[in-house]
Amino acid sequence: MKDAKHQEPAGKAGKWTIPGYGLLQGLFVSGRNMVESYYKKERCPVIQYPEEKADISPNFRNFPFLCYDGDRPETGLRCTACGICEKECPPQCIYIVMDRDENGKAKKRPKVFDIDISVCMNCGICAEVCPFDSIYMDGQYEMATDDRFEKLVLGLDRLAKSTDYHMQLRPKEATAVMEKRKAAEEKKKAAAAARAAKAKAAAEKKAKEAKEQAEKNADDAKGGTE
Amino acid sequence: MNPIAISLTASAILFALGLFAVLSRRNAILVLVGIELMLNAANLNFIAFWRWGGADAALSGPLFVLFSIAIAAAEAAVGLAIILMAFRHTRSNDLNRLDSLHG
Amino acid sequence: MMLGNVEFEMAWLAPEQWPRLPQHLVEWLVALCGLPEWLVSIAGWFTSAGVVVGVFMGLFALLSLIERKTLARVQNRYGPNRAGWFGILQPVADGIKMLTKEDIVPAKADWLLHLLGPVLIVIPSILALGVIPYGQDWVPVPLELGLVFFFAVGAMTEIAVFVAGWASGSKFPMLGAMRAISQMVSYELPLIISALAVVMMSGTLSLPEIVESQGGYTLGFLPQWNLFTPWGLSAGVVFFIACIAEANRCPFDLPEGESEIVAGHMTEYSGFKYALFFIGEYLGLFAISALGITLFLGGWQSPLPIFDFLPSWLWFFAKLAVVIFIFLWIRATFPRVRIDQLMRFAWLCLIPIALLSLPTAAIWHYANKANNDIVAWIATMPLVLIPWVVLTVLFNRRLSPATTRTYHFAE
Amino acid sequence: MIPLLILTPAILLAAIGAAWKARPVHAALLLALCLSLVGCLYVAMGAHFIGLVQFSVYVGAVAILIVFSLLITRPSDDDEEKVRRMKTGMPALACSLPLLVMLGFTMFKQSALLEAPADEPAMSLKVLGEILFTDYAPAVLAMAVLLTAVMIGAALFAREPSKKPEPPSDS
Amino acid sequence: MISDPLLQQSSPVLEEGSDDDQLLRVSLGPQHPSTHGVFRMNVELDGETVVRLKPVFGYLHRNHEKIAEGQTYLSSMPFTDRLDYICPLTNNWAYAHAVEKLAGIEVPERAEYMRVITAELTRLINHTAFAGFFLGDMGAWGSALMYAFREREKILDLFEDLTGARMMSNFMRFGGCRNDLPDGWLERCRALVDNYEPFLDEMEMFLLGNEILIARTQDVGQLPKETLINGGITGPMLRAAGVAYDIRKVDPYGIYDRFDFKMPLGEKGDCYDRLMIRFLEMRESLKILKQAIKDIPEGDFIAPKAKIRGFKPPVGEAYGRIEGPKGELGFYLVSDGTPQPYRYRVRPPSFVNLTLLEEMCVGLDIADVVIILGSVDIVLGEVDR
Repeated sequence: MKDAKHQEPAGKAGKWTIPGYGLLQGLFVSGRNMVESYYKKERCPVIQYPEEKADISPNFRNFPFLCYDGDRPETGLRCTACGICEKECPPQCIYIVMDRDENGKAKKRPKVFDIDISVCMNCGICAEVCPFDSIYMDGQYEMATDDRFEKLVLGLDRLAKSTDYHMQLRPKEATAVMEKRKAAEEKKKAAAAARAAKAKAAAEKKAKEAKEQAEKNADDAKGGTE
Repeated sequence: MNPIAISLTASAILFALGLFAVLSRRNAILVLVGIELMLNAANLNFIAFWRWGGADAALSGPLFVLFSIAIAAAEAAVGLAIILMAFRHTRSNDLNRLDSLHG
Repeated sequence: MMLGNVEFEMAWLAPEQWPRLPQHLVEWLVALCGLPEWLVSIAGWFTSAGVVVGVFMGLFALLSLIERKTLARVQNRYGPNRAGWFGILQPVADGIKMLTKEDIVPAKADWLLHLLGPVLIVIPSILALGVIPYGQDWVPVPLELGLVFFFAVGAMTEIAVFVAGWASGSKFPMLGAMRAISQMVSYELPLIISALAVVMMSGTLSLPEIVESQGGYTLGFLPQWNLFTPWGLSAGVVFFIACIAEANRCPFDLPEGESEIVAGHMTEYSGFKYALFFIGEYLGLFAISALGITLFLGGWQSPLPIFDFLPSWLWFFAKLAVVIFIFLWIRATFPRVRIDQLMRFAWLCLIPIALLSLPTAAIWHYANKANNDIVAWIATMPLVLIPWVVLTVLFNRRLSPATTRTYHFAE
Repeated sequence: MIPLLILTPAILLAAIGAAWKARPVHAALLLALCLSLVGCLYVAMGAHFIGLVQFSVYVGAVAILIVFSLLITRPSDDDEEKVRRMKTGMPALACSLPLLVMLGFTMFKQSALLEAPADEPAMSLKVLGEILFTDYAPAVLAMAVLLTAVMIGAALFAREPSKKPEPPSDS
Repeated sequence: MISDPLLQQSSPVLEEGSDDDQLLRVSLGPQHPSTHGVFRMNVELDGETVVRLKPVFGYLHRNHEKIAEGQTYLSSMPFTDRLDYICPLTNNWAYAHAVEKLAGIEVPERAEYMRVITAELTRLINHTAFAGFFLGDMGAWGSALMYAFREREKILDLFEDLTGARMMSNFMRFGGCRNDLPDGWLERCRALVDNYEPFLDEMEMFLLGNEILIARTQDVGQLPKETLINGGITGPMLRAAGVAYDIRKVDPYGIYDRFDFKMPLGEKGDCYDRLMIRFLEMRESLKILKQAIKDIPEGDFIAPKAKIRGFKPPVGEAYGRIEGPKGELGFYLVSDGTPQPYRYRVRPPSFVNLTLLEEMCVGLDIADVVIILGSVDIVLGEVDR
């Protein structure tokens, strides 16, 4: 580090000041602010909230919601109840119970998905870590209620929102996700087709083998009886 | 009873009360309170005599009171300053403790 | 027993007489009822006092709103604008809130003195308002000793602040009370001395006569107010600064310095007692500004002869509004001074300047007797300017203004 | 007459409190009340100027000074004061009661005092001022010198030994 | 003589000495208008002069460090926002910097520029708000604070657009930033930076020449350089005393070595210098911002290899420090190879700068204590963690 020092006066006026000059300067600034606040929006940037609302940035995030495809949240929910968000959530405000059938087999669907938004700190990590494009951050902020347990613990019914909602809220992100999912779907379809073809081939092969085996067995039996 | 007798009686009682306070109090500042009472008893007499004691074109009664008030103010200022000085030395304003000449 | 007999006069309806109209009407009505003369005059006194108290309580309510709005505007906000049209009902809402709050008396407090404190603060302010000449014909109590009465009554405020602070039985109020007492005692001196210059020049202690002595115009348009003379300028500036301190306004609001000692002597008060402090503070502000207007700004005199047709009391209140606005403006701008600076400022700066204004006034008086304005100005201006020169030198020596400190830059 | 009858008992009650109350601040405040009532009495007697001066000097300055020094010195507890009063109260009473009796005796012996009161003398401020600065001018001057000396002396007496450390010298 | 049992209990110093009966013991805080939150000072006053002062911390303790040791590395990121809640982005950066050092992650060029821009904007926010709070402590009726907040809101609007939140940004990631700059963001930022100089001029006109402010702040709260260095003081408070120590200069992190900026140094180190230094630093920040906005390249905003899920740094330890607006902000991390840090420690500038409070205050007035505390520029979220 070089110690190249040079001096620079901080103010603009001369060396000596008359006592009171600084006070008058202050009065001038505050007086100008007062007068200009009557006609310059910049000098009175107050937004009178319930009547007017500020423009919220489309990137604004508040509380999470769950995305579902199609019309019905019961069927279209993307969430597979994998629990990654539950694990990563810093304040641990997510609570998930996997849906299971009678045999105890996982259905890859949440039975309970609760987010306590009085604990949630809007960090967005759940949305970031979700591998299934299921959880996103909402932009709604007028959520004040008078009941901490009934109304601030959001269940599946209030968390689930359609992809249209997501599209409306954050078109850019939603489109990207849509395209990604579509691509993945197609890939999956292709993969499924390939797998089907493969399975078919395998089945054919198996059938063929079985046939051969049967023939062989028959031959053996034949030979045995001979 | 006429007014002058009333005010003189009041003034006498005020003076006696002041004396009582001066003698019985041990807090130096409260002794000053007693002194103020006594001074006021005297002032009250001056005004009463001026008011009911016959024509007094020279206004000597009120003027005396004026000077007396000024002196009382001076006395209070100096007295309290001395008490504060003593208090700084002894950490107390109990007159019984102020019995030695050196601090 | 003499019966009261008051005739109705059309002169009562002149704008100049409006503030006294209620008094006249009450006297007239009481006399109509055939009541004795002494009762008529008592009714008149009460109405007259009621008008003053009513006007200033109304102004208090208005000021509490205007202050918040002005401060808000300086700070680029709107201020209260929800209660009623432009927030006009905000004082009412505040009053309701204050009245319905719980009145808390701390356990260690001396309850009687705790109650007396706020009451004692309001009384002297109202009493002091009684002797001010608001208009040519509107002097509630035309006292010969008006000025002395004003200061004698004002002395009560100090005791009241002490009572409030001490009776709370807590530390911040105690500190606030100590600050308040030392501040008020120190600033009473420059206040009285600068008022003394005016008394010297007008030769009377009666406030209406002081106002009348400032009548007339130089060259036909320049009002002969005391402020526009050299001695009046220096005394007036000192009086204004001391006024701010006496009224405990920013930048001298140390007794209630909220960032240091919470709320000073008002810390342990709540509810209506707390509101009483505000009433007392604002009425005191009105009283002391009214006195300043009376002494230096020509009271109810109009600034230009062509405006003489407006009623005189209107001019008084216009001046009051301007002075109060300056108070607000200062409050919105300045930080608070420290206690030792406050005392030093009073004793080393204000009192010398105030004392200097007395000889200045004397010189002005004798020079003016010779009827020579120019000589008077030349003779007195040096005396007015000396303190500022000395102040400039001292200030620049003691403290380094923003412009003279040097800052280095390291790469 | 009526103000006199109302005010004198009040003055005496306040004075009793000032002389008797154990709590120093109460005593000082009662003194302020007593003195302001005396001021009111002066006004009622017709000495308006003196009354107002009494008010502003005693209430505005002396009482405040006393109260302020009480705050600074923070006096000992009330109990202590009470205990001591038993020791000092009786001698004090023994001194002040005879004085009171003596004063009363001399007063009522002067039968001239018990005659009808004179008319109210006029007191004009102008006359007061003129007398003050002509006949009493030496006294006024002496008073001015005294007060100046007192102001300077009290300021010197009460000056706090400077405690603020020098700002650290840093090169 | 001590009537408050809590006071007695929490500071044993108060009991010693018999002639201290006359001292007035006042507890400034935890509920007090000017302690910047829930800070408490047990002050002993002689009249109004401070004889002793004992700070009491911990009213806002949230167990940040221990919580972080039970969580994944990523999960601690949003908690760092809440340390110094005036400037969350520098906190993010300091933490990300430490983790990157621990795991040896390279940060792409564009992300570095984004970090510099956000950090310097944060410095503007902090110093502007400081001027407002400082004047508030001095008893000015909030005008300076409102002007400061008026400008701060504009920067917060930018942050909201960029990070999604006005204050709790949670923006940096290990190896970059969470998302790219939105469209048109740089233009808005440039406009803001250009409009900031006039605001600074106005503020300086409003404050710096004010005689009352000068009388209140000059020669108040100054300490010798050696004491400051021994006390570990960093940031504007140290530079105000004339010590050239700025981590951006002495231990350049990120890409700070590319920018042309200077380090303003004060003379005396009193409260006035501290205010002044912050104003000068804001001008330097504007210089950095102008260069960064001009030079920012296209590219990745996060290293392609950076892992969001299942991040496990190798075994080791690292101390990452940056020049936060309040001083040296450091994070010390020890990794045992698991997804959670083994040890997580914050070096908060507010806390360290506060340690010399008593030395600065003794012998001054109670009113000075308040402005000295203000001039240290603390945020209780960071002091108590």
